[in-house]
Order: sequence, then C-alpha cells, then structure tokens
Amino acid sequence: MQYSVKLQAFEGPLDLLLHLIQKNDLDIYDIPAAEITDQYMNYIKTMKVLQLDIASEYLVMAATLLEMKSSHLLPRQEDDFEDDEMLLDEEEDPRDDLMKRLIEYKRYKEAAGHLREKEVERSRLFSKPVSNLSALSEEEERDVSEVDVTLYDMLDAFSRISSRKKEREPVYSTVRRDEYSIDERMTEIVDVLGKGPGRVPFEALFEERSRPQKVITFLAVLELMKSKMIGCDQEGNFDSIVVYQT
Amino acid sequence: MKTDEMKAVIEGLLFVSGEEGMDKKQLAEVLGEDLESVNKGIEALTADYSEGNRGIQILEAGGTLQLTTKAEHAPYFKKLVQSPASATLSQAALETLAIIAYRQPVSRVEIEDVRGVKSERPIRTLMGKLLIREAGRAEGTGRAILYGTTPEFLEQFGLRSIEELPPLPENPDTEDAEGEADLFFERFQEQFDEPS
Amino acid sequence: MKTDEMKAVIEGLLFVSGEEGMDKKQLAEVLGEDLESVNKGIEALTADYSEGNRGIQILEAGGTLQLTTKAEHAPYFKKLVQSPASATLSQAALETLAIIAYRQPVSRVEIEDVRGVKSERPIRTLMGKLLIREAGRAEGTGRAILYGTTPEFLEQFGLRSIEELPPLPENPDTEDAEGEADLFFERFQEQFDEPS
Repeated sequence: MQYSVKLQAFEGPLDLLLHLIQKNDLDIYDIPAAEITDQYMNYIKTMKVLQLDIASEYLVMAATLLEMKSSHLLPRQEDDFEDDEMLLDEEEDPRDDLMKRLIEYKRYKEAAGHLREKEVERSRLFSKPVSNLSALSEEEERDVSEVDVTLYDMLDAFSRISSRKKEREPVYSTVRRDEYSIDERMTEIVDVLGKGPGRVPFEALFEERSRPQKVITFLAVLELMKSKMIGCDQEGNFDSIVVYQT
Repeated sequence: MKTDEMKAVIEGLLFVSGEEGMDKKQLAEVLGEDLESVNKGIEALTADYSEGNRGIQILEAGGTLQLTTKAEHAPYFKKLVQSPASATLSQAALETLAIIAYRQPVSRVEIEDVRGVKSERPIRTLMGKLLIREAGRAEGTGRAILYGTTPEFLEQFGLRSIEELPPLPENPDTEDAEGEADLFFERFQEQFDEPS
Repeated sequence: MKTDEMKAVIEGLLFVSGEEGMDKKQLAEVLGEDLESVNKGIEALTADYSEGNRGIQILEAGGTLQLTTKAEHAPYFKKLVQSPASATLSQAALETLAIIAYRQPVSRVEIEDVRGVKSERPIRTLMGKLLIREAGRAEGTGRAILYGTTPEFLEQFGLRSIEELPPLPENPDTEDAEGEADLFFERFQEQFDEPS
C-alpha cells in the first residue's frame, strides 16, 4: 500500500534542520556535520518507513549533508598549506553556505509568526457594513453614467477570475479509497478516548496492528492533534506519552 | 461592569449592528447585565453624543437603538454617492459585477465560489451604486438572496438588454508544463528510493 | 469650513463608508477642501476618539481610514458578527507572504531559495486571496514574474503602509518551541526500531 500524504509537521528540509538544531541545542553558527547528518538521515528513514511522499527537496538536502559529512571526515588539508589557501578553503566550507541559508530562512519564519500575530490582532477589530445610500440618490436625478467603467473592464475582470480559479484548482489529484482510511481511524481514536477515562497511552493505539494500520494510526493522531481534537502529555523525558481528548 | 466601560461596549455594539440596531434587551443579553444598568450605560453614552461636534448620533425608534448620521450632513453623503472618486470600481467589485451580469440571478455563495474569496463587501458596493439589486430568493433551505443587474447597469454599459452582453471569453487553455515537472520529480524520487 | 465642523462631517462619512473606509483624497473631494485642512480635521477627530471611554476608533490601514471597534471588546462582537479577516493562512502561505512582503518585488525562484521548498502552491493561494499580485518582470533571461503585496494585504494585517511591517528579525535566537508532533515522531521511530 502506498500513501501519498505529505507530512505537514515540517515546512521543508530547512525547517527540519532548524528543528534538529534547536532540539539538540546545537550552535547554528557551528553545526557539527556528522551529528546533524545522522539525525537528518534518521528522519528521512522514518518518513520512508511511513511510506510518506518525501519531497525531492528533502533528498537533495540529504545529498548535500552526506557530502558535507564526508568532506569533514577527510583529514583536514589546510593545515599543511599557506594562509591564502586556508582562506580559500574556508570560503568553500559547505557548512558556511548551509548556515547562511538556515539563518536567512529562520528570519523569515519568525517574520511569518509576526505577521500571524498582526492578522489575529486585526481580526479582533470589527466594522459595520457600508450604509445603503440608495435612498439618497433616488431623490435626485440618478446619474450612474458617472461610473467610469466600460464593458471591457468587466470582461477583463471576468477572465482574471477564470485564470485565478484555474490556479486554485489542484494540478492533478488522485483520489483512492483505502481499505482503512485515516478518517475512520480518527473517529475510532476519538471514540476510544470518549468511552474510557479520556486518556490512553500512546503505545496502546498501535497494539496488534499491521504496519499499514500503524501508519494510518500515526497519521490519524497527527491529524487529530493538528485540528486540536486531542492533545498529549509526557511527564518527563522518556516517560510514556499519554493521549487525551481536548 | 462599570458604567464607563459599558458605555464603550454599547457604542461598539451599536456600531457593528449598523442599520439594524439593537434593542435594550439584546444589549443586556450580550453584555450579561441587567436592564437597569444597561439603561445607565445608554444614558451616559447619549450624554456623550450630545456634547461637542459629532457626525453621528444615537437614534431610538420603535424600541431599537441605532447610530445614524445627522440630517444636516446629508449633502455630503449625496456627494459621496456621486463623487468621481467612487466612480471607478475596484477589481473586486468589477469581478462580482461580471459574475452577476452573466449568471443572474445568482446567490452570494455562488459568487464566492467563483471568485474564491468573500464577496460581501463588493456586493454592498454594487448595491450602493445601484448597479445590482435583489432579484428574488433561491428555493430550498435558507432561501438565499439572489442578485441581478439593474436598468442603471444597462444604461451604464450602453446595453439595450442583458442579451446584448458580449459572449464570455473562453477559458484560455494554457496547458502548463506543471504536470510534466511533477512527473519528473516523481521519477527523480524513485531513483532515490531504489536500494543502492 | 471650520475644523470642528469638518471633524463632524468626516466622522459621518467614515461611519457611512463602514468597512470599506475612505482615503484622504476621497474625503478631500467630498468635503471640497484641500488635503491639508482635511488632515487637520482627521487629527482633531482622532484626538477626540482617544479621549474618554470610546467603543470605536479610527484605523488607518492600506491608505484607507475606517472606523472599527476596539480589540479589547472583541469577545462581545464575536457573539454578533463574523470577523472580517479570520486567520486562516497555512504556515507555508505565511512564510511565502513574509518573504514577499519584506523583499518585494521578488521572484518565485528567490522565494524557493529562501524556503528551500517549492512554493508554487502557496503563491497561488495568496494570489487567490488577493494578498499578493504580479509586480512586474525581472530583467534578464526568462523575465521571471515578480510578486508584491496588495492594499488588501495591508488591510487584512492592519498595516498603515508597507513601512509599518515589524522589522525583520536580525539575529534569530535558536530558542524555538516545536510542537508535539515531534514527540510522536520519535516514539513512532521507536515502534519500528523494535524488532516486531
């Protein structure tokens, strides 16, 4: 069985890398190549196990990281050379380029957060509808021919919508019915939580299930969390995770 | 709630409720206060509005309170309707007008479906400019308002009747290279997926 | 016209134009006054609104002035009306929008460079929501489409102008709380790592 579900948790390889750096308390200005590469590859492996549709960008980044790692494992040559050679070498440090990209991406990721706040702030302000002034103009000789718009403007407008509408439509879409759908599993999980004490160990959701079912369960849990229908608790590091209904 | 704060919230509530206004009972419900204190709030607000040079006032009619403009400023509102500044239509209004002209009678939901964005505002603008009007109600649940064009619309666009509208532009078929690109990436991925 | 009277008329005009608002030029035209005196009137009105307990305020966003309620009273209005702009943009769309807002005019390739992923879809979403638009073509080969933000963007995010965007974070700290999804991801990894 093949699932074409895009994992929404990360926005791309840069986002994933940022996350790994933060989680492991690494210095963004001095990333240990071997460590970050191993961690990254681990995620890619998991995505593969999940048979998730791994976007090509993740794979390109994987290749870059592997290259970076191997070049760092090689004996450092610059020690044997003159200063100018060192400079050159430093400029070509692939970590440098990655660091710059990560920092740049992080700036905009934070800016996106600020925009979200602005939008939420604005959404707390309400206004009133435009007043209906037609009564006022009906008293007068109505002179709508003042409106400076032609038929062509209207046709232009229409063709713009059509092209926009086209843009909104998915380029392609394959809908296939799975024998066991994420929706069904979501409902089941909510049911389980609703019947019992409202809290269930994470592992319990996976017991006695085939691999495809485990994958579906995992995705269902992610979906439920995304829609804030469930939450999870973990008392301390490595403790069992408890899933609860919100 | 203090009277001062209530006064402010009442002002906001009357403002958003616009031409419909609100009665005291509704106000009390939304505020979660009893009628007596709401009355105090209204009194305080009315006193505020009677001071200084204001452009809006509180009007109580048939048990409903609403904010309205003042009669002495009417000439300016007339000018607003006829103002050349409001002569051009926004892209949003034009799009909405096009959909209504070609699909009438049509509901707001249908318009929003085609445009992909909320369209309440352009509909109001067009109503205000007398280019569209309500043209009945849809059948079935909800009985949504249907919109159609006005005689003023025809006049404005120099049409004798709605049948004289030029045919709609066909969807310019731009088969993009999108599909191919995706195919390429899928292949690319397969390459990686193969055990190495 | 005296500033006091103008103040009142401006209040009435802003009230009538509601969520659509009016820009200073329109106000000047309807009032038949020059921009300078209109500015004085607006100032006087704004000063009035900042005094005492008011439930409405003047908001300047995207070049338009409009009357709105105050943020602190939002809970009362939520019961009555739908918010004009509920936050509905995906993280992908927001990131794309942030890059466009700060770097405009900017091409798709530049956006994808920063984000590290294909960004065609979020660009489409943003175009569909009228938050961005084409803003010319790049020089050189290909003449790529450049994107910029729209007045609707400013309005939806409550910004007076593009200069009012919060400054782009300079040195991002690495403190960042990621969601719970990762916790599951790790646990899940363990599930599979265990021999079954």
